[in-house]
Amino acid sequence: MLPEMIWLIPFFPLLGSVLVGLLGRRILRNWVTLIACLAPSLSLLLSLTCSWRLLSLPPEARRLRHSLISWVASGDLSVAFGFLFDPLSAVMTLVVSGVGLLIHVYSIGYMADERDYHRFFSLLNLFLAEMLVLVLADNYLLLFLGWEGVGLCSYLLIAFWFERPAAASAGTKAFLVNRIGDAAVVVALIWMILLFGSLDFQIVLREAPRTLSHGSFVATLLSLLLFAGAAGKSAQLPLYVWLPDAMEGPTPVSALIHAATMVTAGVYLVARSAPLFELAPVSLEVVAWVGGLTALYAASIALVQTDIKRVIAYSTISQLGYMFLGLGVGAYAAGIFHLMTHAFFKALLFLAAGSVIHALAGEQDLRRMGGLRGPLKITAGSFLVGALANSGIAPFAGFWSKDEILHAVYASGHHLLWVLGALTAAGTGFYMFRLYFLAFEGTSRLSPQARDHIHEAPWSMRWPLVLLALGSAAAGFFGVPPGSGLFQRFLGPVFPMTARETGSAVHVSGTGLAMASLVLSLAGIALAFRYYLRHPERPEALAARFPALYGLLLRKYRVDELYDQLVVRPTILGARALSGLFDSRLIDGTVDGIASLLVEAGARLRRIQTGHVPAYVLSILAGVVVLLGYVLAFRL
Amino acid sequence: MTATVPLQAYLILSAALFTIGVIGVLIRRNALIIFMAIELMLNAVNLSFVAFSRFLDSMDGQVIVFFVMAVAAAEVALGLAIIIALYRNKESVNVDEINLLRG
Amino acid sequence: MPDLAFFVIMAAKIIVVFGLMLLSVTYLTWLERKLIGHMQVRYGPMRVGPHGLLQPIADGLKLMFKEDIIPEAADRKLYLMAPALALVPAFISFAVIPFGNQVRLFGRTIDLVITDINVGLLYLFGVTSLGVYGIVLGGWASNNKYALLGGLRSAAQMISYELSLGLSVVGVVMLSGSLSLVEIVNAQSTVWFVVLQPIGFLIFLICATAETNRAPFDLPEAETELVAGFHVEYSSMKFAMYFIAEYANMITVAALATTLFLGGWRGPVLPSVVWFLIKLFLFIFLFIWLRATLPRFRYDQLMRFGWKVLLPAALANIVITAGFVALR
Amino acid sequence: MEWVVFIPLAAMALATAVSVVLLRNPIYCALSLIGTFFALSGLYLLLQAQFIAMVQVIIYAGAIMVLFLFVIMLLDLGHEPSPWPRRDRPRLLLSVVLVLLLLLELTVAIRPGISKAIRGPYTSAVVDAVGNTQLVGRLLFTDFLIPFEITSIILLIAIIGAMVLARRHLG
Repeated sequence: MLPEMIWLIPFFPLLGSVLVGLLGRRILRNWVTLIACLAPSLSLLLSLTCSWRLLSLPPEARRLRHSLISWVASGDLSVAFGFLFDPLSAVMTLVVSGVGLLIHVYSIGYMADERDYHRFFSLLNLFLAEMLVLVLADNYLLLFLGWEGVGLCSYLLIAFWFERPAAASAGTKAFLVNRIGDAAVVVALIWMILLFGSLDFQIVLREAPRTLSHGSFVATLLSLLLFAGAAGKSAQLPLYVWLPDAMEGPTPVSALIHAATMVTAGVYLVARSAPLFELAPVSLEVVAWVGGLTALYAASIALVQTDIKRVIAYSTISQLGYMFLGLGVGAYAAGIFHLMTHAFFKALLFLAAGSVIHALAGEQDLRRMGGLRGPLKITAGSFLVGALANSGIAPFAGFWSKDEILHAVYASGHHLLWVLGALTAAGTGFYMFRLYFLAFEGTSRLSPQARDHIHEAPWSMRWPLVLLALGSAAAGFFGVPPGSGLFQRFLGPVFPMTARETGSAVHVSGTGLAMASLVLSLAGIALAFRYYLRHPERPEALAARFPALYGLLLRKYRVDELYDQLVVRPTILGARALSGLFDSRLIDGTVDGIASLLVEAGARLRRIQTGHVPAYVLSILAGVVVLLGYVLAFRL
Repeated sequence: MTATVPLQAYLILSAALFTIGVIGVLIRRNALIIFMAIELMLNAVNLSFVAFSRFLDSMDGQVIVFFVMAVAAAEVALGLAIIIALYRNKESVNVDEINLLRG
Repeated sequence: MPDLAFFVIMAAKIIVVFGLMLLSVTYLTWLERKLIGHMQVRYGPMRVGPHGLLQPIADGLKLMFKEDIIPEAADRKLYLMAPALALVPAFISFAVIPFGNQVRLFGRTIDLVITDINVGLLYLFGVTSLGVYGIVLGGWASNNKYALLGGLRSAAQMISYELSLGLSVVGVVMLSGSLSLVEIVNAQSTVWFVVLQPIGFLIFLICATAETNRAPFDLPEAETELVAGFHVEYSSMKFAMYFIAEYANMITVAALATTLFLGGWRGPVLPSVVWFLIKLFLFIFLFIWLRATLPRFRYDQLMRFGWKVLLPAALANIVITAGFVALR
Repeated sequence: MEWVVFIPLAAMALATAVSVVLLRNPIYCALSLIGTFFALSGLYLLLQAQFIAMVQVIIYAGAIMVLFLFVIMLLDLGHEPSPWPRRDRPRLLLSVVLVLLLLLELTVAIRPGISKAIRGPYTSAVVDAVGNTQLVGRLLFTDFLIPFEITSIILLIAIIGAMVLARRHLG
């Protein structure tokens, strides 16, 4: 009975989206709220039930599958609307629907004054539906449907305030940059059809080791194509540029889509395709290095940003880098574990930041905050929990998952990558607490109107904060003891056992490594404490001393400008050239020529058109007589 | 019961009726009568259809005649409406006087 | 090859039915006058014969000897043809209605129907739809504006109500699976279609009243506005022919209603023909009753009722019936 | 035996058809056309197409021609048309020539090649057993379902179109 109901998990939000979207203008706002929040509640309830059923099965048999209807049937290829509920999907589904529900509730308060309230909730529900399709699909095509769906929703929600040019262009940017990765995924899917004749996870992942030899070129290219898509969706180097701009969207959107769920879709895709990546050591190496470099790179930009949401956005990119780092060294369960804990604390950080912005009537600049702990106690407290979790301070959630990744990196022999990760950890501690101190501690630098406006958030925004704070504090214990915790045992059967993973834990002591990264994080925090609470004048002095470096970081390594010069401008110039010469001269000229020819011919031929019906009849008859005569004389 | 009247008899009758209809369309100038002559032509064709249907042991001809009748009904409804509209404007249904569509 | 006896029997049936119909038409006028008289608390014809029983014969004689007037400006040929055009369909339509069960006479089985053709119902609709020509041409040929208006009204009315009439019996055809009236009667051996098709029956009854130009749908001959409608110029026997046609149509329609909805000649104990006549009389009584009771429709009401009430109702009836037939 | 029925009907059809073309009064033309339709209906009966025969009467005689009469009476078109103007005589001549050619071609086209044609499954025995109406109906709702539905749409469009066209434009 239960497997047949899996499709309902994404269906409820879809229904909610359609109802809210179509009826939103006609029904009361309370009804919109009720429908929009009921949908994720039902999904969460249903996914909890399914997970419960999963736990009652023996570990090897933990798969619920159900094909709803056939979708594509073309020749030998057949793709169904098929859903798969295994431990990996379970984790993803629970995170998506759980965090999703909290953020829906949060949005009630946050979007209360919004004119297009129903549009927002309709899109949010639609996003949830697409995301759930993505994680519940049992084949690559359906996954890709969800993949594109969340991309669309992301675009629509970033550009939610489309009257603002910045929001509109940020949405477009996200859409276009994602397109690059998506194109790679499409190529990968077509190749899969050619190679395996199917897109079903089970078939593809079972056939891949048989068809492709270990380390073969095809396996490497195929997995790299998939990773290109993942890098686009999950904002990794070099396709990360859209995510900071995506902060133009409403803050709940940033929390849900651009921190907790959608951006982790790439991680999910790689984890889901783990058997394929296992065939390609080179690809895994690429994944690990891209992840590691992104982690450090984004963390370094986050050090100097002044927009509260942007700091968190770069932090997200950095943490996603950790996840890929974990996946790249074969620690899939650790990567997913970090995905889950990150969903909690990053959603929490965004929501808390949103609460600040809400309280200050839209103020986002850290330089005009400070001392907010007094008026915003709950926000400050929950933000502190999130910051500690993000910085990887024991015993908060981030510590356990990040430590496990770093441990796996070291154990797999990538010592240089470990150094990158550890440096990132220090940087993370610094920028998180720089943020915390600048916003909540110290002296108030508020503008007068923000000072007048300041108030703690309504209950609908406070409760999600508190619940997420609890999650951020405690979620890590699912992974204790490291390597063999509840979480790892639950996820274990999904992933292929790798030689590195099994052999490594034996001869490296985890405790020493954990201590090392913990100390680095604490050092970062201490530095932040020193610079931003004790000696607030120091950072500026430092910036003045190294203007080049500071400028580079503040301008985000000038990558946007670089892309603009390298890609955008040549494209626009080329298009302009084509439109000017080729289109307007050649094509338009041809078309105009044909048109004027017709006009000329029409002017001459119109004299035949007498408007006299009997004459027409006579000519028709003449035609009939001639044609019939021809047929009779020559064809019979 | 074998048909003692051969198919050719029906076809010749059909051809004759059709030709009469064509003559009507050509020599009459009252739009209504032209219209009637067109109906006559349609009926002539129907007769061939039914005759073929009978002699080829197939039902398709009769089905098509049914469609022809349905479409003819639609055509008459529209045609008469047009003629009425025309009469309102021109006070005449003489096709020689109607040439609004002259190029 | 049909033998001689076939022709004899056929001729006998036609003569008997035709004769009976003429007779009933004659006495229907008497019946109507008497019934309406009594409904209006008066006696009706009483002078000619006991209870006026010979009145129809007197009327007939009078009509026969009246002066036959043809208006100067009338289209003579059509003026003469029109009453016949009205009369013929009224009589030939009875040919397919089964008026009794099979009987054995002179060692032969005889069907009490003039002819049972497999498209009987279509035949009936075809023939009744021709009745309108007599009226419309009569109205036009008289070259009289009242007559013309009556004729045009009649044409519009009959075309409008014919649609609903035809659609109302589709349910019956679906249930019986045949267009043959004999088959339709046979299909009602267990339950009459009036039970299964109450909406269809109601629509049929209303449309039948309208098709026969009887009150409250007698607009083509509305005395108060059109003097007498399409037959205002007619006199003598030609007038009588219109009159006969109207009553013959009434009988046909009543017989059709009996056949389609009340199980035709079916009934216990009494002979089948008697049952048929009883049911027939029931409907005729109903028609007369309606005339005595209901006021006339206005023209726009008539059209609106036909197109906006009856037609959708008939369509809905078809849909519902089709649903039941499909589910059965 | 069949000739006895065929010849009068064919003669009637031809005679009435000729009157449609030649009679001057539109009312008489319409009545002649009704006569043609009846003759054709009789021929359809002779061809064992009872359903079509009856539908012919109902649709053409019962509905279409009533509409024609209605319009003729409404527009009062009972008067004589003017004779052909002299300048149109060449057209008339051309018409006659073309029509004669057409008739010639049509008669040439009729050849005794029917025995070679593919025959369908509906022999008169089958038609008698199942019933003409049932067979037509079955085909309408199976092989010809889409044309059937399209026909109904055409009729709907015609109804709407006729109403729009014939409505008197007020103001």
